[in-house]
Amino acid sequence: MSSEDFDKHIAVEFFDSVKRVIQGIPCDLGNSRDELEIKLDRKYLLKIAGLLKDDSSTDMKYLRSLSIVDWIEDMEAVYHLSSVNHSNRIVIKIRVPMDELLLDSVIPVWRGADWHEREANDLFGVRFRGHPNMAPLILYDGFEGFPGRKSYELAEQDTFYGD
Amino acid sequence: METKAEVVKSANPDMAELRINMGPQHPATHGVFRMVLGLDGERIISVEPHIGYLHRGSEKLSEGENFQQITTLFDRLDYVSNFNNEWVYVRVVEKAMEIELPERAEYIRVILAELNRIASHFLFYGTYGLDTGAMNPSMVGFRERERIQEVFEAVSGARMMHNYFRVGGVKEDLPDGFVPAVGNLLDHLKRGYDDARDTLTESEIFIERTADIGKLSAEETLDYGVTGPILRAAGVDYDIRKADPYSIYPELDFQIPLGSHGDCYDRYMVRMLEIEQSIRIVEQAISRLPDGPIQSKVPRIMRPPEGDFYVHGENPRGDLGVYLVSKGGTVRPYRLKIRGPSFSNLMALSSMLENVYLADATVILGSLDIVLGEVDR
Amino acid sequence: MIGTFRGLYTALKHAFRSPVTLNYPDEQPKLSPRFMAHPVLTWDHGIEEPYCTGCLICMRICPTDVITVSMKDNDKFKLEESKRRKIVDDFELDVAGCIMCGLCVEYCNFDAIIMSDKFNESVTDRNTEVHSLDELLEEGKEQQAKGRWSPPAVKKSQRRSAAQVVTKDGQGATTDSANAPDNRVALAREKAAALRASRELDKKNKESSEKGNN
Amino acid sequence: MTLTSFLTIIAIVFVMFNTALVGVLAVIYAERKVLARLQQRIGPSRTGPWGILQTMADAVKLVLKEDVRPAESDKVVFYLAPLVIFTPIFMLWAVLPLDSTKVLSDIDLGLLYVAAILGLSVVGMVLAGWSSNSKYAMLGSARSAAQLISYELPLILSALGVGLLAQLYSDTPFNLSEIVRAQLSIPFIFVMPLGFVLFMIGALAETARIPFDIPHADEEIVGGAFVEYSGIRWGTFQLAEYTGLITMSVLASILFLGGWNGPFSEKLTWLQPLYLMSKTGFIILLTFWIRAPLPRLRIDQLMAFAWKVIIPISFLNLIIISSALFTGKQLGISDDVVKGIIALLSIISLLLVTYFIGRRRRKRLNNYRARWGSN
Repeated sequence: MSSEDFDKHIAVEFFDSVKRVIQGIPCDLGNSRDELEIKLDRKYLLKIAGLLKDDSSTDMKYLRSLSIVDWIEDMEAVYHLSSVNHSNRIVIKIRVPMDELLLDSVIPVWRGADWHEREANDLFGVRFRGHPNMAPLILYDGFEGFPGRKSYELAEQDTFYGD
Repeated sequence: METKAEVVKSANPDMAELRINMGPQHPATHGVFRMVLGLDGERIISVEPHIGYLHRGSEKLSEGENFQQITTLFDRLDYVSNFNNEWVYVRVVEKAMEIELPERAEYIRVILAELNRIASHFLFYGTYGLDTGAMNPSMVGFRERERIQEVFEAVSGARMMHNYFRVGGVKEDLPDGFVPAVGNLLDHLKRGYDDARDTLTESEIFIERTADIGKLSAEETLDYGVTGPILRAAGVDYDIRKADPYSIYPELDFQIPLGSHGDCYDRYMVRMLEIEQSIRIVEQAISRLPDGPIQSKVPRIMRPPEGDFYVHGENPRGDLGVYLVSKGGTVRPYRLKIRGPSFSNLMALSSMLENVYLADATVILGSLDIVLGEVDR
Repeated sequence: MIGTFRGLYTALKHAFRSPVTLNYPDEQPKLSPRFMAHPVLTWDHGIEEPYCTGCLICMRICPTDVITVSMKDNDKFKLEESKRRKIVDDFELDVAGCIMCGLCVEYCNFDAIIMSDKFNESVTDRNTEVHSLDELLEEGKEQQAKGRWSPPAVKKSQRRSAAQVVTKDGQGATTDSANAPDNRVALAREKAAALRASRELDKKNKESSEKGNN
Repeated sequence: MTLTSFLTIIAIVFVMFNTALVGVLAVIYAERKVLARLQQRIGPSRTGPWGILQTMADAVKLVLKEDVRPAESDKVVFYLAPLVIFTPIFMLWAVLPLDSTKVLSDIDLGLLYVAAILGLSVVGMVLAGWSSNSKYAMLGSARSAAQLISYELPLILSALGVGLLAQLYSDTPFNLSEIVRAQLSIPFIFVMPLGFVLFMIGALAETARIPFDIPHADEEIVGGAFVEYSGIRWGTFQLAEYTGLITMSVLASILFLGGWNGPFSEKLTWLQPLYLMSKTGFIILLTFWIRAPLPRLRIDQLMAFAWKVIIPISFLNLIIISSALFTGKQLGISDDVVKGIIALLSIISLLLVTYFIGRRRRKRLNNYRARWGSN
């Protein structure tokens, strides 16, 4: 992505500072609507998180939310970050293969990821390496199955409308 | 470093920690929230929050409903500020389908959302008074909230579950006589705010109970992802209406109250000052309410294009975000993630409750002003 | 101690104001014209038949699926008394499940269903909350008599387009009931038929039990 | 002790118990109505005209309710606890003079009797909490023990102050009737307002009313010592609590507001009980008024407030009175001047204390006012 595509949504200097901060990590930068999108392999997650948070120009101190999207053949973990001082926003998207749903826990970088990861584990079955206390958060103990996944049938909620 | 629990345990190994269950049936947990507190005498050593009692699977439900029906789901998330929830959902669909709103619809949304913020802060004021033991604030808070809900009922037909915002505008136009009604409602609110301020804000016992309690530094607050009045009480100037302005907020002039100590009293004060600011916003919006259509042309069966969209707004409790993933051409969203502010605000609770009195646990939990509908979704 | 005294003084000030609370059963609350309790069906007094033609739109749009409708041919249409080709045969609304969101009223094209203001309906056992067709029509007549609704001069579909403004893409509002895939309609008819069959069954064994014990 | 005098005593106690019951019903009803009024509400209005029979209805409901006892709770102590709380408070009634003639036992050491009996109800609270085998109840009983004990001191010390002052008028200063007669010229509240404030704080804490409400702080430990009680057994706790409130108010009006004195009270003796009742009513209304807007203190703040502020000041109060009396007697100053000096010193110290208590509030509010204008 060249930098002039960003002029209408994301400040160009912000885009340059992000490129400078993460130049070592193989990833592709995209532009989802008005946020800078970074797609990368899960091996570099912790590294890139640490870099983005500590660097003063990007200053991604606030992890807004961690969402898991179930694309049937694989899962996608979407980290929405934003900085409070410059009010810039970054989205990190990571594809996780269905057979090995494992990610590094980002708690060392953002304390606030604790419950997001536990909820993701409850609803989607994505495990996080290094998470201190992976007890079920939202579902009661002994609940089988992962309700968040597409494979989990919504009990007879079929409305008569649409496709 | 050793937590307090280990220190106490190592001091007297055979002593069993007094574990009491605060919740899910408890007058001070603001909903179905359970804390297993390990006590040493009156001091709390260990905290184990349990949530999930109000988990209705809204995100999964929304995958089974089409775009018109999901507004009713969002009313029930943060059931104390319904308009703000509907607003964030409706904005995400408008962003997906690139729909422009008529001017009047924007003004109606700002007026109703800010009135809802006042009502939500008055509810906080009432319950927080009860948490510290005073009975009068609950009546003052609920009396003002009732007056606002009367206006909501006149506009949308329901006091809380309005289902009034639509993608591209609002369901119906305002009833006639709405502007004078809001005018004298604002006078009532000003007098009610004075009553509220005189009862609690300056009372010595209240200050004694809340000052320097549950302190959280700015970095720690941000690290937990805590937003809204709690973050602003810690001195961080982050309000989405100013940081990432949406709708017609840039045209309105209002201030963002900030605290300095980041303790319970500052959180209380920030919310009270926000009531004042919201009254100012509604006054300006009412005076500039334009005429014109209230709904832009939207197909009755909405099929947003492919892609993923994230929109967030300043809910009275913090940064409410909705992440919509749509496969294009389908009537139902492929994935709808709801980022509730109370979910992250509650995470900071266990670190605040270390080595604190049992009575303070109620005060600190009250100062977070959580709503369990938004925590468990 | 000035703060405490100010608190006490405000409490005293409240004592000289008239109470804001309502002595509920004796003083009824003042409801706004748009108040939404559970929906009811409207009655066309001119031709003595319900407005509802059983077109199943409300059944489809209802988020909690509490409405069950079925359609039948309108014999008055054959006698040229009314323009409605189809009329509602059976309408069931489970008030316990209804979340009173008002979507059915908004999406109905024939002004056949309106939101009533009967909020104080409490029942002793669970399954009496299902209102059948005649109950809903009865409540609808009540609402009309109370003046909460009167047949509008302009039909609803024309009213909606007037309120809207054309945006960039200029898509027109198309009522989609026509091109819904036909299995939907078949499904609805089966469900209604099953419902009617089960009710006949109840009636039969109720009569047999009465014959049994008297 | 002839049989007849014994029977009359039984009859009098029976009458007093019934007046206590009716009094409690009236006070509970009055509290709900007054609190409603202070909050722009209507209050009970369903049972009887203006809801008068509401408390009677509650009592009947409580009697009909099932009396549940927790599993491993100590049966005897569990059933005994409410009585242990109620009897000492009711025993105080023996000594309270209704008017110049009618008092059950006109003993000379009335004040000492009051001081002694007051401490017993603490035992009942601890028994109730410990025996009901529930963590909340145990916490509640520990709290109430701590609070009641530490707030008895200011209560008794301020009562002692009254005893000292009554020396000027009679040789048996601890006799409650003598104390009332001593206030014929001027009620002691004007002589020592500090003493009255201390006594009221002690009384509020004794009867566990807001802002000293922690024995059964609803938000924190859900009902405190009697959380496991139900039915009429729980009713007896309420009875004990509200009788305590009435007793404390009567005591306060006797010690400080001049019992049955009032204009024409010597000539028309039937006026005397009315004066006493109106003064008690005024003090009860005062406690309702205090209850509405004030939050409650935390347990450690309460203890700090008692031991660091209230008890030293009650000693100060005693010092003022005794030193003024002693110098007055030495220099032969007339009684009224001595009383004037005491009043003056007492008011000064009262103002000093209130200023000293409000300093944290000023610090916090000033930095808010500085940043956000007058708020």
